[in-house]
Amino acid sequence: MVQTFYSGFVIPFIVGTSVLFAVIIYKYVRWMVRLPRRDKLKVWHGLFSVATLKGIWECFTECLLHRRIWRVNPLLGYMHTAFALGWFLLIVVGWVETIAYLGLRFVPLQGHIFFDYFTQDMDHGPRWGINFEVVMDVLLLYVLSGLVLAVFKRFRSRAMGMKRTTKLTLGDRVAMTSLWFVFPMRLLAESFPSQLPLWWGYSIALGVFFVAMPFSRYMHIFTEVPLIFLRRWGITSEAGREKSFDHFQLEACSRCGICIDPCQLQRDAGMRNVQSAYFIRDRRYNRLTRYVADNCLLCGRCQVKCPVGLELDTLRLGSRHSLSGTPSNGRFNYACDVDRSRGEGRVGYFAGCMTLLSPKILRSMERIFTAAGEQVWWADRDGGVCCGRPLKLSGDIEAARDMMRINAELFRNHGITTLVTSCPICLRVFREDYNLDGIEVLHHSEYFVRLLSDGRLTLKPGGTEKMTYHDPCELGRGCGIYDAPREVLQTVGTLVEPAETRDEALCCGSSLANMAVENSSQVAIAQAVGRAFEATGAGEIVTACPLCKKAIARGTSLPVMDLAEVIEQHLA
Amino acid sequence: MKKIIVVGGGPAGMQAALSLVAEGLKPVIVERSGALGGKLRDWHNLFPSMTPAHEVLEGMTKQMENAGVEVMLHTEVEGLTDGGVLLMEGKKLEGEAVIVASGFDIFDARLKEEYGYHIYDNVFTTVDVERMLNKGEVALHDGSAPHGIAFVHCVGSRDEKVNQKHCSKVCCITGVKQAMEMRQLFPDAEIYNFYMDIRMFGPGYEELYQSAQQDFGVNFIRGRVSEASPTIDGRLQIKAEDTLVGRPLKMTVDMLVLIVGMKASSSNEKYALPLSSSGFLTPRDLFSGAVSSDLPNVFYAGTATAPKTIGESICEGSMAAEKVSEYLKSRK
Amino acid sequence: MKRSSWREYEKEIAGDHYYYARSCIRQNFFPGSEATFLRIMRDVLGKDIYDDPRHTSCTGIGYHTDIVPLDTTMAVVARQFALMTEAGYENMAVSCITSFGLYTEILETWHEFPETEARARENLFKATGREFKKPANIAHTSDLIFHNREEIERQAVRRLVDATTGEPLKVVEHIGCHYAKIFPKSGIGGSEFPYVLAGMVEQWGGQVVDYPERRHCCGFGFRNYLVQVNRGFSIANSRKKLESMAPYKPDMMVANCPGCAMFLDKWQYALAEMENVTYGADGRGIPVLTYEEMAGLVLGYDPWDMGMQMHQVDVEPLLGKLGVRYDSEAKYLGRGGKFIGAPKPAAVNAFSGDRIYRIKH
Amino acid sequence: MSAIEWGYSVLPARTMDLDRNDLGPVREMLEEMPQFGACIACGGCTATCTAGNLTSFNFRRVHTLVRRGEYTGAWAEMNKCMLCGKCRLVCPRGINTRGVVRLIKRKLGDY
Repeated sequence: MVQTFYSGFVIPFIVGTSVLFAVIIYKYVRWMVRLPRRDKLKVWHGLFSVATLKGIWECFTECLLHRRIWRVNPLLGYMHTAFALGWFLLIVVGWVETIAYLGLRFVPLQGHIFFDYFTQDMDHGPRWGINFEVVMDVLLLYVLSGLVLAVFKRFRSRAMGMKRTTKLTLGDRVAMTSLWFVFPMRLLAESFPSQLPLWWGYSIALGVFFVAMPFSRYMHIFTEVPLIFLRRWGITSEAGREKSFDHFQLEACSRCGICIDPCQLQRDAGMRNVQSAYFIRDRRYNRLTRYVADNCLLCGRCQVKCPVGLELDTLRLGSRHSLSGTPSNGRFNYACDVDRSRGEGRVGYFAGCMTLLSPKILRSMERIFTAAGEQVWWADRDGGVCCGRPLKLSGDIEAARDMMRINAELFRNHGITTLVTSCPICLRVFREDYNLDGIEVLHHSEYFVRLLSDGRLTLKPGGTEKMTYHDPCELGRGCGIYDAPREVLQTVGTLVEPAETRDEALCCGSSLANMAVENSSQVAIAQAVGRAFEATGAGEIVTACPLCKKAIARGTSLPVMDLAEVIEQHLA
Repeated sequence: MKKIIVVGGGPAGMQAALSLVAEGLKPVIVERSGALGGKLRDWHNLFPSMTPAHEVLEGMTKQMENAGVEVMLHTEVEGLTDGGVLLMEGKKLEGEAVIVASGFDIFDARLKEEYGYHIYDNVFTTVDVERMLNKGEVALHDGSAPHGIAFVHCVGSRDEKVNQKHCSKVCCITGVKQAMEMRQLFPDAEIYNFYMDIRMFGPGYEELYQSAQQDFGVNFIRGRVSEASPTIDGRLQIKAEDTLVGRPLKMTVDMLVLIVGMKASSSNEKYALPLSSSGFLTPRDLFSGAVSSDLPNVFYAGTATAPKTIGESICEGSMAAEKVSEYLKSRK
Repeated sequence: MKRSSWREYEKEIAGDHYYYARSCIRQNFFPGSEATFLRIMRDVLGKDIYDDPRHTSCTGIGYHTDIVPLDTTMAVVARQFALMTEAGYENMAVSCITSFGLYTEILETWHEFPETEARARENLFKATGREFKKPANIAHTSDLIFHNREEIERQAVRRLVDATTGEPLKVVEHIGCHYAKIFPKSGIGGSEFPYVLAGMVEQWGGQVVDYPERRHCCGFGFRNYLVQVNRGFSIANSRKKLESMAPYKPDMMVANCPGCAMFLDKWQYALAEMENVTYGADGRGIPVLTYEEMAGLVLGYDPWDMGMQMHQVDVEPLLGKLGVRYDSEAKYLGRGGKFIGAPKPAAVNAFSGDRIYRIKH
Repeated sequence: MSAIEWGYSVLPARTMDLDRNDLGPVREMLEEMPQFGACIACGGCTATCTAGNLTSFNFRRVHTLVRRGEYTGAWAEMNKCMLCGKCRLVCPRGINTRGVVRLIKRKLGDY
């Protein structure tokens, strides 16, 4: 037997393995070939750089150890590590074992996998001072302990710290069921090596798993590896279009379901089929609907938690563009010569549509500018052209770019050097998409910090009144601005933080990014957000986004104020 | 003990009598027709809760029986006298006080000739529809199911052309209610409501309106229908202006339902008490004296003074009884 | 249709002794109709009716186009009344719908605002030295025919039926707007269901077509037609009516208004030329008759004597259907057998060439 | 056609004929988005509209026309919308107005 390494039962395994590698190679080659030239160049440049080394390390920490999952949920982390590291070690140690017992010679794949069958007649005593049997058994037990958790999670996800777990596709079910059988069958077969039916069982379980794997969520096991390297080499997805690289992201998603719990549409509005895992699943299997693509707040809460680090928001924007994007056709030409600006100054202030609907913020900004002695050019005091981000978020990126050009030209025409905005939606698009060389773009919170540190603004210290701060998605997770508003608030009052804050902060629920959500869901989310803030014991909620302000006010009886209003109240 | 005369045995009159009994007084209801209940007897389900009208009516009649209220049916009041009311054939009925709860008349839709009521077969009024609903036979004249139904609001309301300046108050919600009932009966029909304003003043009314729009797919077009004309295939062409877009509109429907308003009861004139321009009895004032007349011993309840819902009418019945009791005590 | 409501709008119509007020348009376009009216009134009904050459236009066209001021109009109308008074009559029989509406409107105005009547009397007296009595009764001449429809039926030689099948003819009746839309009580049947023409049609055996745009204006509307750029609006309204009646395949139209009869007839030619569309069962137009012509045919008058050769849409197919004998050679022969000239053939002429048009049904 | 110079032409009817208008697309829209039918025509959306501030774009009027099957020009009008979202913030019926804009554009691109 050792000579041929053949028995009838290995056929399912051989077939499975062949299919698996054929499909994977076909997919990867196809995706790589279709990468745009720019991305291919990045691959060549990155291949022999330190990025590759970092990628190798990341593969170890993430693909095997699953460090990020551990951080989110240790039980889940253990489960994944048990599977990944355990199985990996089983394979590695298995190869070593083969060499230890058979010497350095060619052994076909099935020889390694079904080693115990083919070497039944051999003495399995320790070699090189290592009791391989015990080591392998321990590793197998380690994997099985992960399996127990996996089965448990499938039926009792809550006990695993997951309120919801993903719904499975057919491919998933086949792969998962076969996977569940792989290790118990191995245990049985290795325990009773002479029992051929057990080996058949083990081989079939493996074969079925391998055939199903590239068509199931288990594709992530392999795909995460190229993804890590491609990402390290600087390749990203794009909001404005779907790319070949997207496939690596889509198939690297294990549908672990970690994105489901943070989703407020799920936990407050009862939506069960729009979360990133489902979006990616639907897009991967070409059954993405507009409803799913559109029904996302793009708050970024799931993206922060994603153990694979997928660009979930960008992928969704790409899909929106494919589903709903329309050519620009110069449709905003009517706005080209619109200039309703007022005043003169090196500092420009862009209120944005939402602030124009919030006159209190406008008035506060005006008084703060006056107090600081700032000469301000009001870009859109009497209405103007929208910043373009809402249109971009809807997938209409070409038309949005037209609007951006119109505004950028307006800014340049008036010779400003600083552009202040009180709207994080505008801020983000100014920073990410506008070409505003020579103009510094500031959120009003950053601008206030500067005024305070320059001594141009002095504030009366506040009373003992506690206030809490809401991180707007576009400002916090979107632009990374967490500290500026807090710094300002701490000078005038006592700041208390809600349970979920900073990069875990809740979304107000009225995000412009969600094109499909109904009013009742927006209110439900706002109420949940309201409750979270009320639990802090604060007397008022401060935010730094006009839209968040309006949205949260629908869900709480506490006063909701913009940062500018708070400052104005404390002007010395 | 002298009697308290309640003119009219509709919801307001019945409740007035019940409340009088509760006050320890002895009411007598004088009812023109042969049964109690007034127009409530014709109604099917009551807005906005869709409570069956007969439930409300049966509840009240049962209480009336238990309380043993004296009722004079087929008796018409001809006017007020010093100590009571004048009946038919010069008979008098004595009472210490009179509650006028004589209700309203339904606007005669034939007066809006242009809508073709009683001219074209498939023009109905909301009253007809209630009766059809009660019989369980809502259909076109030939018994078939309508595919297009249009409701016309304000027929005999807010219309100086027919001397009905007032708003009849309950028609908007009636139109909404019946449109929803039609939707349930004819799921595939197109249903349109032509309105001048939608006045959803009551609890749950606006919600019902929104539900009609959103969940029942009823179309609301702002504009008064100007006329209905027959088409060659026996349907009805209606014309209106869609005032929200400022363009005239025409369409054909199978069934035209005229949402008829409340006309002041023609009997109101018999009391020789002040009447409003639309002919309703004028209460002493519209606030604390809403159920009082200019005479100390005459009180009003229900739609004798203005269009009201059934709930409001019943409420006024109680209020009038309380005022009677106060009046009697003040005399002692 | 279950309709009896017209009875709620009946009006007082004087029995005899009328002062006849002619119509500007009819005198020019349907002169035979007014002659036929006088013939019926005098010969058939034996009434006394005075046809006064001295009376003028009522100014209705000028009034409704805002050219003639109200005071002038009132003075002119006052003069007609003065002529009537001088002639010893007090019942007015008005041939024109617009005049009828105008007289009614002015009498109503004088009733509501007596100072306007005083001013009119003063103006008339200053200008002409005349004085007048207000008419005791004003009727449109179609009212008079309606009033005597039973008598006419008694003397009729034929009914409004297809002579070969005996089926009633389908007749579209069209009432001038100023007949009852201004004061519903001034018209028989009111404004919604005027019965003045329908009554004649039904009495004489025809069947009235109740089509959706029955009440719609013919489109003439003085300012709409008289200003050239507005004529597109005028013709669009006529088309709306024609489109609406077409599916009923009417055999004829009958109108009681000078403008309506003219435009419903002549626009059919214009529509054929502009849009290549003709109406009527055979695509040769729907003949438009005045009620006098309709009555005259029932009474057996010669169509050419009644001026029916003046129509744009040829009446011969209708005459054939009714079984009227006529001399086709005599169509364009005037008094004394003199040829009066014939129009060029057009699409709406029954015997025109071979042009094919889309026929609307 | 005739060679006659009339100096005018038959004016097209301004009447919206609901019998002739193709109501299929609007029915589909209402099915997909029932809240589209909940408008009470307050005009708040149009009053606050960023695009309407710069052009004649009238969201309320255009979508009411669409409800009646008058689709001509609706797509082009809706293209003026910047999707800024102010209308949704003021809508008393809580209608996803931006969704309506996109729905009309998607369904009526052919008109």
